[in-house]
Parts: sequence; structure tokens; C-alpha cells
Amino acid sequence: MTAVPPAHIAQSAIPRSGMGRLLKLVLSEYFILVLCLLYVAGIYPFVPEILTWGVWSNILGDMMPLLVVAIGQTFVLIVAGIDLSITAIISMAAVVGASVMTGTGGYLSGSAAAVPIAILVMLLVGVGIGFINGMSIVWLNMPSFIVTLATRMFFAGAAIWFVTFHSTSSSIADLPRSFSNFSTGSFSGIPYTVLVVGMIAVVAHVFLSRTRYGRWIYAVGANPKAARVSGIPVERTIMMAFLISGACASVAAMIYAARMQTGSPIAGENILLDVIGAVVIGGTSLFGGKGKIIWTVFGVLFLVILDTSMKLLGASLFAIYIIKGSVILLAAMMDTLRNRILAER
Amino acid sequence: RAQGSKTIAVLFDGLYSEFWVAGIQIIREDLKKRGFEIMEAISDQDDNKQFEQVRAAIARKVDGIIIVQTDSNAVIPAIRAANEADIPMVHFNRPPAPSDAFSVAIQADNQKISRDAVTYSCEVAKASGKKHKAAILIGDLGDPNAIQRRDGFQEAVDQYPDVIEVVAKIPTEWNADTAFAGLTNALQANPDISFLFTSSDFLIPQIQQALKTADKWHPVGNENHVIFTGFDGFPDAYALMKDGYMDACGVQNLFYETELAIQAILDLQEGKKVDKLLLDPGFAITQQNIEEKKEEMWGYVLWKEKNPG
Amino acid sequence: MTGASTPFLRVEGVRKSFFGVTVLHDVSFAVEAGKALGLVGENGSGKSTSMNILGGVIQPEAGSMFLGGEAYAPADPKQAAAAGVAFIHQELNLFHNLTVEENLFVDAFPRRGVLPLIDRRAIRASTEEVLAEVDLQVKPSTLVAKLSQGERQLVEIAKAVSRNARLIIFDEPTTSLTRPEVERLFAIIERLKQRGIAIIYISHALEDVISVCETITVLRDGHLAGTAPKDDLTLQQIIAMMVGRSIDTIYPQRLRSGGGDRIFSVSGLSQPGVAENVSFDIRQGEIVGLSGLMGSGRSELARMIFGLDPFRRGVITINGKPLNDPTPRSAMDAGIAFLTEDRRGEGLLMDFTVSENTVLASLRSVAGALGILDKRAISRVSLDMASAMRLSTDRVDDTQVKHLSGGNQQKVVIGKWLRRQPVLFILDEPTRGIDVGAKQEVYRIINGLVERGSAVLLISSEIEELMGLSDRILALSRGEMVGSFDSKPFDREAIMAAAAGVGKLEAAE
Amino acid sequence: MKIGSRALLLILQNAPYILFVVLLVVFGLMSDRFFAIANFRNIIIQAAPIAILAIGMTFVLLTAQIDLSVGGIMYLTATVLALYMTGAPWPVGLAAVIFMGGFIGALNGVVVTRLGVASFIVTLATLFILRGIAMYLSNTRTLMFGDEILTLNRATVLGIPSAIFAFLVVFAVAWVILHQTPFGRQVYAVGGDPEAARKAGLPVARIVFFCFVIAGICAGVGGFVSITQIGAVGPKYGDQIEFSAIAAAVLGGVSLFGGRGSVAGTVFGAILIKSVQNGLNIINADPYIYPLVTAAIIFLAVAIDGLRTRIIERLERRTIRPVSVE
Ligand SMILES: Nc1ncnc2c1ncn2[C@@H]1O[C@H](COP(=O)(O)OP(=O)(O)OP(=O)(O)O)[C@@H](O)[C@H]1O
Ligand SMILES: Nc1ncnc2c1ncn2[C@@H]1O[C@H](COP(=O)(O)OP(=O)(O)OP(=O)(O)O)[C@@H](O)[C@H]1O
Ligand SMILES: [Mg+2]
Ligand SMILES: [Mg+2]
Repeated sequence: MTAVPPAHIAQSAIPRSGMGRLLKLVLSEYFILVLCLLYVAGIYPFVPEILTWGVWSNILGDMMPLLVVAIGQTFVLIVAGIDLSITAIISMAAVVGASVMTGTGGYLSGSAAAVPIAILVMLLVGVGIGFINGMSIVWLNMPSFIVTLATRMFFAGAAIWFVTFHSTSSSIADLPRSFSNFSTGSFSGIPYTVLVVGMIAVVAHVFLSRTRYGRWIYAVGANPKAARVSGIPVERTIMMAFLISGACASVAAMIYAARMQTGSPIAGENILLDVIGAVVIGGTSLFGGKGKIIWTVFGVLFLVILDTSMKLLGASLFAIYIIKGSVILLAAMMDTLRNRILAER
Repeated sequence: RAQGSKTIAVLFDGLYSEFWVAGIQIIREDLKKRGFEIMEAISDQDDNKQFEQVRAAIARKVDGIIIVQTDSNAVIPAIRAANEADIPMVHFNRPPAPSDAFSVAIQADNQKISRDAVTYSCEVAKASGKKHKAAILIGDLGDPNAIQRRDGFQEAVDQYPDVIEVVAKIPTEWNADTAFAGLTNALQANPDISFLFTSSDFLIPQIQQALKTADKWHPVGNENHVIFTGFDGFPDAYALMKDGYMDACGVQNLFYETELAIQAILDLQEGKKVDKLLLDPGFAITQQNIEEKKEEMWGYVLWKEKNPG
Repeated sequence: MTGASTPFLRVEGVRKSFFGVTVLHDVSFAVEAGKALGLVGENGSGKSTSMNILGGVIQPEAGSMFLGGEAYAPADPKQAAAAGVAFIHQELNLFHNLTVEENLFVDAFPRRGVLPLIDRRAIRASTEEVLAEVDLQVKPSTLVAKLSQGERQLVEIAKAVSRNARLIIFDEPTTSLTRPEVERLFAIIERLKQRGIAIIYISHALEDVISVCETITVLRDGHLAGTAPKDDLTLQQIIAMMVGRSIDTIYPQRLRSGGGDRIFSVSGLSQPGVAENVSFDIRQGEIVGLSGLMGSGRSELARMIFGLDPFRRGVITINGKPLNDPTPRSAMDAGIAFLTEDRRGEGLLMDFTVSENTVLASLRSVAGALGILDKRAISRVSLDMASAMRLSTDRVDDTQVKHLSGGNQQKVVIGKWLRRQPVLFILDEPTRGIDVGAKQEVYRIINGLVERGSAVLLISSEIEELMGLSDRILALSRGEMVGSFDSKPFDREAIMAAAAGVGKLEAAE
Repeated sequence: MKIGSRALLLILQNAPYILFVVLLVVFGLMSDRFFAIANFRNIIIQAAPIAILAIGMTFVLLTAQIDLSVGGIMYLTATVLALYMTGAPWPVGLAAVIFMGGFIGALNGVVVTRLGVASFIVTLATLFILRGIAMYLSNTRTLMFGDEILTLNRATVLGIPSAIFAFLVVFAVAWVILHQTPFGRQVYAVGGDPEAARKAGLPVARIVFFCFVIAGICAGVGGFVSITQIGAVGPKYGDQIEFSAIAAAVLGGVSLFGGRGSVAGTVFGAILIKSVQNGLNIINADPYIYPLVTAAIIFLAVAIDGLRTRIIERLERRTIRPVSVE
């Protein structure tokens, strides 16, 4: 494994002058945020729209589904696992939920309980697949990479198949208004999605950094043997991370389905590497034991800003790929450099 | 960016085959000629991403959107958003699901076109007086086009139960190597397959490879000829038709469709009334009608450019 | 320096610091060919660091070294090896997924002619040769993962021998060896010396150092505290040089001793292949020592009680209540604490801070409603622990434990359990790899614990330690309880004989 | 007791292979066409590209790194071949692909080893970049290959189909490198314990670097074998193939944490996956169940492997006294 440089050593030695403060910011965990600002400043001359309210409300909106999955992924990465099944969970939850509440032939079509039950069902699908993942890892001793690769393949296929029983087209439409309100409505100016995901982020942050369950997660990720000897229920902790990831993915499914008023088996199909990329760019280690929700927020923000600017530029597909890849690489290299400087201080 | 010029967003689902590449190219050139700025984006078969792209286009205050949506249902909120922002929206090649939102769709009827093409081939099969075992290469099961073409195929062969028996339904995920392996394996299981439909012409190279290996690559008239139906109307497909390897091909009239799309945008911008649905009937090009129809086949035009004289 | 001959290795004025803290100040020493230099000092005094410099693992900031009369400044371990310096690390450096022979040659495989192919036959032959030389009877094609700790140690030595090393450094070689293995090691070191190889021997077992080495160098806080021929030094003097004060009694006197209520008992504990019908009990305020050879199953017994390993039959009772199917959690809830013998692997989260480690086993006590942790309480508790344990640092919130010396790490592990006020504390090799000063503190801590009413099950491979601390000593041999000794002073020979299984054999005859 | 447990051990140790055989029998019972020599040849031909790719991946995984960029390498090298080397004889093309693959792998390796960036991120980024470059060069079109390459598919060497031959060569070379050269054993050492490897004076960075180079070369070669079969390279070429390659390796027993696994296992994994696809094709299964069955079998194979490791650990657990007969 690549050595993970010590995270926070002697940060106090930095002077408090203006320059020093900037340096401190660059070297701090807000580094990716700084990169975001620099990037926006750099791209502004080409797309001045990037600094309009409309674009930022889009950025915020686009962030939400990614962010909520990324939060779940953060938990899984910290316990030294990986969850590749998130996109399949999104697909499966979206189509199953839609099949419950769709106006055309849904199980609970027209019923007042349709929407709440559909939401519950979506959560159950997410948690259920998370449970299958967790169970296989904990009880069957399987590596999470391959477990979730298999469940991803399985449920992505199952979601497509599932739709054929409920719709003549390739997705399930006609979702109730009250459900799609979730994506369009707002509460005193704050969109519901932002509200919900924001709350999830805050809860996740507190849970991870302030509660003993959070400590379990870090300890298990850092050294499961030591965690076990310290009386931490290692199996339960791993299971918990995968359940959280599944639940988070099903929330993303709700956002997608509400936003497109459709239960689509391919919504968010390609976000997997983006999500993991965002979490890792944020600074969470793929090898467990290290990570923070706030880092993930920054990582997702960074990626969404990048994507949005590409969209605004109307860059062609190849340009998007090349620029995105290069910027991710650059960010990762700067982050590594930063950690190295920190370690040498 | 030049001040005052108008911008059109061109949002495609993907550029997975020559059809789309040619389509976006033609639209791009035409719009440029007319002095438009273009904002391009590809959603890569992700309907959420496409939704975000539409919103980005709206945020950039474009003057019109030409879209190839990933999903006919999922695009509706995007149409609504465009309606709200008062930006005209035209669907190229695929219609959205019915709704109260307003947009103009240029539709090629995938199902009908594939049905027509396959029906011709079925007639050929019937005329041979033999029974035929058939294979179909199905596209990505999450792709509506793939589904419609499959259904068109099914409708056609269902009319000829005594002639055609479908023995292999091969999923390709729109993947060349999956298609190649699938067809090879199907030929292994049923060496007597003599009727083949591909849901897209872009799989032609793999089909050619697999059939050659099985010694089944022969032109019309040879007794080992596999009755072969394509879809899309690629330059390759024209070449195969010309050389007699392909019996029929469902063709979408690309030129007509792009023309319709751009005209619709222009009309909408000028506030003219445009029908919600503009049909490209498409057609099946067959060994019979190839000479009279080829000029309408976009693949032939491209082929002619590449093979002058 | 004594002796007329020029030393084989000379180290002069070496200095090294980590993160601005100097851990070696102008350290100088020398070794002669065919002689052994003992390097002693408290935990964190810089022994391993100076050896890492010799072995090319790290580079000094100042000072010079001479090997065989020539300037020596290895930039990496490879250069050190090429110069004839072999370093047997405190944490063994073997690849468990490779075979013995591959481990011996992993950095310099002999090739078959010009082809980049390994000459398997050559390495097989020379491996067999050196294995014979170090008295190790395993097949060269055995995976190292399958070897015992002692055998692995011998593989490391074999590696050094096979490289024709002229200087071999042993950093804490005996911490996980059985006594016979230790004796065998000493015999091999003797042989190496006779072949003219220079030895540097680092250990906290001062008697061992005295018996192996000709010269002894003492480090204190990274400074050279003195060098002298061993004949000029007494054990007391060495200790005084190490810790800067003299220690008369290593095993402190306890105020109260043994004799409370029977608080813990095990009866009929069995697990096929591991334990057979083991029964014993412990009283409140009592220290019961568990002696046995390495591999006799003491650790396994402890792990079964703590719920880390399964067992087929048997009843564990604590505080009058049975502990059925223990898991670490239920064992902890019942009041058991367990100090593992594998500090790095199981005891600590090395990348985490002292305070994070301190509260790991007692999170509930620093958590409020909904499991929210009280950060201030954590800091306070950890600071208390640090001062109670006389930890070398009080920056508990931002010192990662991997930057602590072994002894201080051990204090953190003990400290983390003391927080729980255990009814029974199982200590598995609590003083492995720590210095006399630290040992004495650990003993003091254990005594304090018992005085406050806890019971202790003490597992140690140091018979002196067992005899010095225990109220009663049990002997375990091949998973079976073979003896119980409760009359002080203990009969050392009898205990050892029982542990070796001899007593039982004699009885049977 | 002893014989019983040894038999159990034997069964467990070969559990994945037994699963494979069961699978073959099931498919064989469902279609008599499955058990034909020609069909097994097909399976191996079809498995060849992914197996070659997965062999390269094995090197990287053994050092506890990961290479997500292999699909991008395939796509770019094949695109360059199609665009700029149309007339060239195939050996030149193959050499070019090897060179390019190795070069790109080297770039990955340099960033990972010299700059110390996690390989997951580095290769994720290069995946994007490589695909982007290839799309730019090809204008996102599907590019065709000439007969020079197409006829290779039907060519044989010593009676062995070219794809199988190429695959055997790559496998043999990889096996020799891993098991018979100093470099190969050091790959295992580095993966087993990087810290110990550093202390033992092994050139850790150089070893990891070369593993990326090998993965790059294998991606190029695997891609080359693939294009001889499919005759064209389009924008979906090599898409998501990194997952298949990793799945093949893991199915074959390679650990993602380094130091454990072998190329023979990897090849087995690739063939297992392709056999499933082949079997489903042969029995003309419902297209919708393909991913379900494939996923279930991968899952089952790895589950059995996990169970096996656990039981073997238990059976081989150190005993300190004779196990009494109960
Ligand atoms: N890599 C490192 N980073 C920071 N500090 C270090 C590092 N290595 C050693 N130290 C510090 O250097 C000092 C000397 O450590 P060293 O390992 O040499 O002690 P030692 O004498 O070998 O102790 P022990 O007997 O416990 O093994 C200690 O205070 C330790 O914390
Ligand atoms: N023959 C062996 N095979 C495999 N591993 C062994 C062998 N002998 C010892 N070990 C390993 O070395 C470690 C140290 O073992 P140790 O000598 O402490 O024996 P133990 O049975 O655990 O208990 P104790 O010696 O304390 O009674 C053990 O954890 C074990 O994993
Ligand atoms: Mg040391
Ligand atoms: Mg022990």
C-alpha cells in the first residue's frame, strides 16, 4: 500500500501573518475548497455565468444526489471497504419505488399512502442491498470489492428487468406530483433536497466525528484486530457502514426519481467512479481509518464545479474527459504534495 | 464569445455509432452556417446527467435546445424547465413520452422501420422455401431504441411462424466484443442459423468476423448465404447491400431529420406554430429498392464521398 | 576503548532528530571483529534509531562512521548489506507469503547464467547449508507464515549468515523466544563471534546482555551515558546509568496481598487441540501467575476467556455469574480486561493519537446521550492516564502512538484498560520489550490495581517476573494445567520443570 | 477423522474448480452443443483478451495497487493503430501497441511511485484522459481495421488459433516472470509487506513501476487480440473492462491487498466468466438474466472461496496438543 503520510502534525508552527494564513489554509483540510475557488477564478473569464445565482443553484442541486451517495461511500471507505453497488442500488430503489407509486398501474396507484410507502420501500431496497453486501463481507469472509461488484451487476440487471414488468417503455413514469415536489419544492427558500441532504450530512458528520459509533468505524478501518480486542463489535460496525451506504444511495434514488418524475433503471448509472473519486480527492483513504464528511463535501463540490463549468463551456465529450482527468490528477498531486510538506514540518 | 450571436444547445445521449456522429456533425455544421453558437453536451446514457445539462443550458440562457434524450419519461421535467425559461426545445430522433409540456419531436419510428426491414427479409426467407433459424443481436436492454428495434423484429417474425424460428437472442450491451462472442457462441449452438438481424449497423464488423469464421459469409444467391438485416443505414451497410451480403436495412432518414430539427428550432424562435410531432417515416432499403432509394440513405451519401467515382 | 586492535566499526558523534526533536546527541561507540557490543538503555533512548542509521534505513544529521577502517555512510539498506552489515530488526523483517529460501535471497537472487531466472537449485543448496549452520530444521520451501516466532528469528540470522555479514545487529532478538531458543541463539552468536563477525546486541534483558557481550554501551535520552567492558560493570551500575538513579528492588512491595473472595473461576475449559480440562480460580486482590513454555497455550487460554477464541466446553464464572459464550464485549461488561501480547497488531491503532487509543475500550464512559462523545472528558481522562502512567508525553491529543517508544506504547495499552477498573485483568506478557524503568512502573501499576481490589492473571515468559509478582503460580503445559505453586518463596526449578512437562512425566513413570 | 478432514480439505482447496465443473455440467445438460471441443476453443478465444488484461492487472494487484486505466489504454492504442498504421504489417502494429501500452503504464507508474499519489486516483484520472484523447483522435467514430488485422483472427500457429496462442505466450511469460525471476518474487515481497521490503533494501518503487508497465503492455496486447476478433474500435471499446479484469483476478484468488494470488488463478477466473456468457448464449437464455446469472456465479465462487479460507484456517490452526478423538 502507498504510505499514508501522517495527517496532522505540528500545524501550529505556521506564522499568523497574511501570507502565513493563506499557507495555513492551503495546508489545512480546506485545501480542496481552496482549489475550488482557484478553479472558479481561473474559469471565470471563459464562462462568466459561473458566478451567477442560477448556476450556483444548479451546482447545489446537482451536488445533492452525488453528495448523499458520497457520504455513504465515505463510511464504507473508512471501514476499509468499498461499495461499488451504489449505482445499482440507485437503479433498483428508483424502479421499485416508482412501481409502487406510479399513476399507471402502480401497486398503490392513487392511494394517499402511495408516496410514503414508496419512500419506505426505496429505503428498504437500499438497506436490503446494503445488508446483502455487509452480510457477505462479514459472514462469508468475502472482499467488499468483489461482493459489491457482483451485487452491482446483479441489481443493475435486475432493475432493467424489473421495469419490463411494469412499463412498456424502459422506465416507469407518471409519479405523483407530491413526490416530485421533493425535487422542485423548497422550504423558506431552501430546496427540500438541499435540506434533506444537508441534514444527512450534518448527522453523518456528528455521527462519525462525535459519537462512539464513529470511533468504532475509524478503529475497525484502521485495525480490525485491535478494534476487536478493544471490545468493538467489528462485524456489526462493518455491517453498519454498508447499511448506511445503501440507505444513502436510496436517498439519491429518491432525488433522481423525483427530479425526473420517472423511475429509471439507468439514472446515475455512470456516477460510480465520480463518487469514489470525489471522496478520495477529499482526502479519505481507500485503505481505511481516515476520512471526514466535510472532506467529502469539498470533494463533491470540486467535481460538480468541474462538471458544471464543462457543461457551460459546451465542451465536447473528449475535452471533458481530458480536462476532468487532468484536473483530478493535478488535484491529487497537489494534495499529495501538501501532505508531504505537512509531514516534513 | 461574439456578442449578440445566438446559442443553441445540442445535447446528445451518446455518440456510440456513426449515425449519431453523422447526425451531430450535420446539425453542428448547419447551425454554424446559419451563424449560431453551439453548446454541446453528451450525457453518456445517464438521464440525470442530461437533466443537469439541460439546466446548465438554461442557466446559460441559450436560445434553443436540440436534444436526443436518454429516456422518454425522464426528459419531461427538462422540457418543463425549458418551457418555464421560454426556450424552445426540439427532440431529435426520439419523441418524449406524452405529457402537457411543450416541445417538438422529430421521430423516427424505430419499431416500424425495423419491422419493415425484417419483413422484407422474412419474405426472402419464405421465398427460399426452406425453414430458417434466426438470431437477433439485441442492443443495451436499458436503451429504448434497442428495445423498439427488438420489438419491431419480433413483430415481423411473428408473422412468419412457419418460416422463421428465433433460436438465439443475443444481448450485446452495445458492446462489440460481447456481440462477437455472443454471435460466435450462438453459431456454435446452432450451426444452421441462416437469418440474422442486428439492432445496429455498428456491429457489422463483428458480425462479418463471426460469420467468416463460421464460413457463413456469402452473398445473396450462394446457398450458404445468411439472410441478413441491418438497422441504421450506415455506409458499411450500403457497401454490404451493394455487394449482396445484406438483404435489407432499416434506414432512418438522417438528412431529413436534421433538416426538420433545425427548421423547427428556427420556427419556434420566430414564434411560429409547429406541430408537436414531426415524423420521419424512415424506410427499409432492400435488395429490391436499393437503386431507387439509395440517394435517401445517409450512409450511401457518406459512402459516396469516401469512394468517389 | 579497551583493546589494542582497531575496532571493526566506529561510530562518532552521530546525531539525529525527528520533527525537530533530537533523539540522538553525539553518540559514539565501536565494535571489534569477533566481539559483541551490548547496547542498552531505556525505551526511547535511541537504540533502534542508531541501529537504523547503521543499517542505512535512515541517515544521520551529523557524525561519521567507519567500517573496517573506511568511511561508511549507507544511503539505503542495500548499501549497508553490501558493506557487510546485517540488521535483524526488532520487528522481524520477513515476507510471510514467501518461502524460507526466497526470504534468504529476496534482495539478491542468484541467477542462471545471463538469463534473469532464479537459480533455484543454487538457492536450495545454500539455504540448506545455512539452515544447518543455525540449527534450523525446516524445509527451505516452507512458507514463512507457517513458522513459529523463534524459527523466524533463526531465518533472519540465517539470512545474515548467508550474506557473509561482517557485522550483525540484533535488536531485541529474544522477546518472543522460548528459553531453549534463547540458549540456542546465544550458542549461534558465540559461533558467529568465533568466525570473526562483529555483533551488536540490543536487549532489555540485561542478564542476557552481560552474558553475551564483551563491552556494554549505555544510552540515556539519546546521549551516550557510558561504555565499559562488562567485567567492570555490575547489573546495578548498568541500571543506574540507564535510568539515572539506582533501582534496588525491581519488584515493589505490595501493601495488601491476596486472600479476598474467590472472584473468578474457570472450570473444565476444553478446546480440541488447544486446551484440555483447564480449571483454576482467582481471588480478589490476588495475582495469579501463569507459567509455561512458549506455545503452551497460555495466550490461547487468555483469549478464550476474553471471547477472542472459541472453546468447546467449560464454565467461566466471574463475580458469581457465569459468562456464557463470551465475546470481548460481554467479557468486558462482566469486568474482564485483556492486555494482548501483540501490541502493534492488536493493542493499538498506531496511526491514532494517545487519547484516541486511551478511550477506545471505554467509549461508553465518555459518551453522553445518543453516544455523543465528550471531547473535553476524553482529553482529561487521557491526561490523567498519561500522568498516572508517567507517559513521556502529555500532548495526548496530538501525539500519534506510533511515535512513542515501545515502553510508552505499552503504558498506553495498559492505561486504556485501567480506565475500566477491571474485576479481572489478564496481562499477557505485559513487559515484553520494555526497559527496566518502565517495567518497574508497570509492576507498580499492577500492584496499585490489585490493591484497589482487582484480580490479575499474569502471563509472562520471564520466570523472575512471575515469581516477583505473583501470589500463586500455575503451570500450563501443552494446554493442560500441570501444577500450582502457592508457597512463597517459589521453587524456581519446580515451576520450570512443571512448565516443561517434566514433572508430569516423572509422575507418570 | 484424519482421512475425512483431509478429503474435506482437498474438496475445499479445489472448491472454485469444482464449482466450475458443476457449471459446465449444468450447461452441458441443457445443451449438447456446449460440450464440444470447438466450443471450448471458442470460450478460450473469447476469454483471451480479458485474460491477457487480467494477467497484467494481477501484477499490479500483487503489489497492492490498482490500475483502472487499462480500458483507456486499450482504446487509445487500438485507435492509434486504426488511424495511423492502417497499411502496416501486423507485427509492426503489435510492436507499436506494446510500446504505447508500456509507455502509458510507465506514466501511471511514475506518478504513483515518484509522486506518491494513490494509484486508484492516478489511474482513474488517466482513464478519463486516455479515453478523451482517443475520442479526440477518432472524432468519436468507430474505426475499422483492414484485412491485415482481420485475417489474424482465423490464423493459426502450430494448429492453435492465434488468439489462444497469444494468450498462452502471455501467460507463460507472466508465469515465468512471477515465479522464476528475482523480479517476480520481489513483486510478492513488496505486496506482502512493503515496509519490510523497503527495509530489506528492495527497490520498491522500481518494482511497482514495472508492474504498471506490465499492466500497460498487457492492456495493449489484450486490446490487440480483441480487435483481431471484433475488427473495429468504437467509443465503447474497453469501457468498464477494468472491472472485468479485476473480477477475473479476484475470482482466481488474487488479493486486492497485495501479495497473494497467481496468474494461473487469474486465467481461471477469466475463463470462468467467459464460460458463463458462452453457456448462456448456447442455451439461448433470456437476455435479461445474463447479468443476474453472471453476478450470481461470481458471487458464489468468491463466497465459496471465503468460506474455504475460513475453514482451512480452522483446520490448519496450530494445535499444541493432540486432538483427542471424540
Ligand atoms: N520515525 C520516527 N518518527 C518520530 N519519532 C521517532 C521515529 N523513530 C523513533 N522516534 C523517536 O525516537 C526516540 C528513540 O526511539 P528508538 O526507537 O530509537 O528507541 P529505542 O531505544 O529503540 O527504544 P525501545 O527500547 O523501546 O525499542 C523515541 O523517542 C521515538 O519516539
Ligand atoms: N508452531 C507455530 N505455528 C504457527 N504459529 C506459531 C507457532 N508457534 C508460535 N506461533 C505464533 O507465534 C505467536 C507467539 O506465540 P506464543 O509463543 O506466545 O505462544 P502462545 O501459545 O500464544 O502462548 P504462550 O507462549 O504465551 O503460552 C503466536 O501468536 C502464534 O501465532
Ligand atoms: Mg527499539
Ligand atoms: Mg503468548
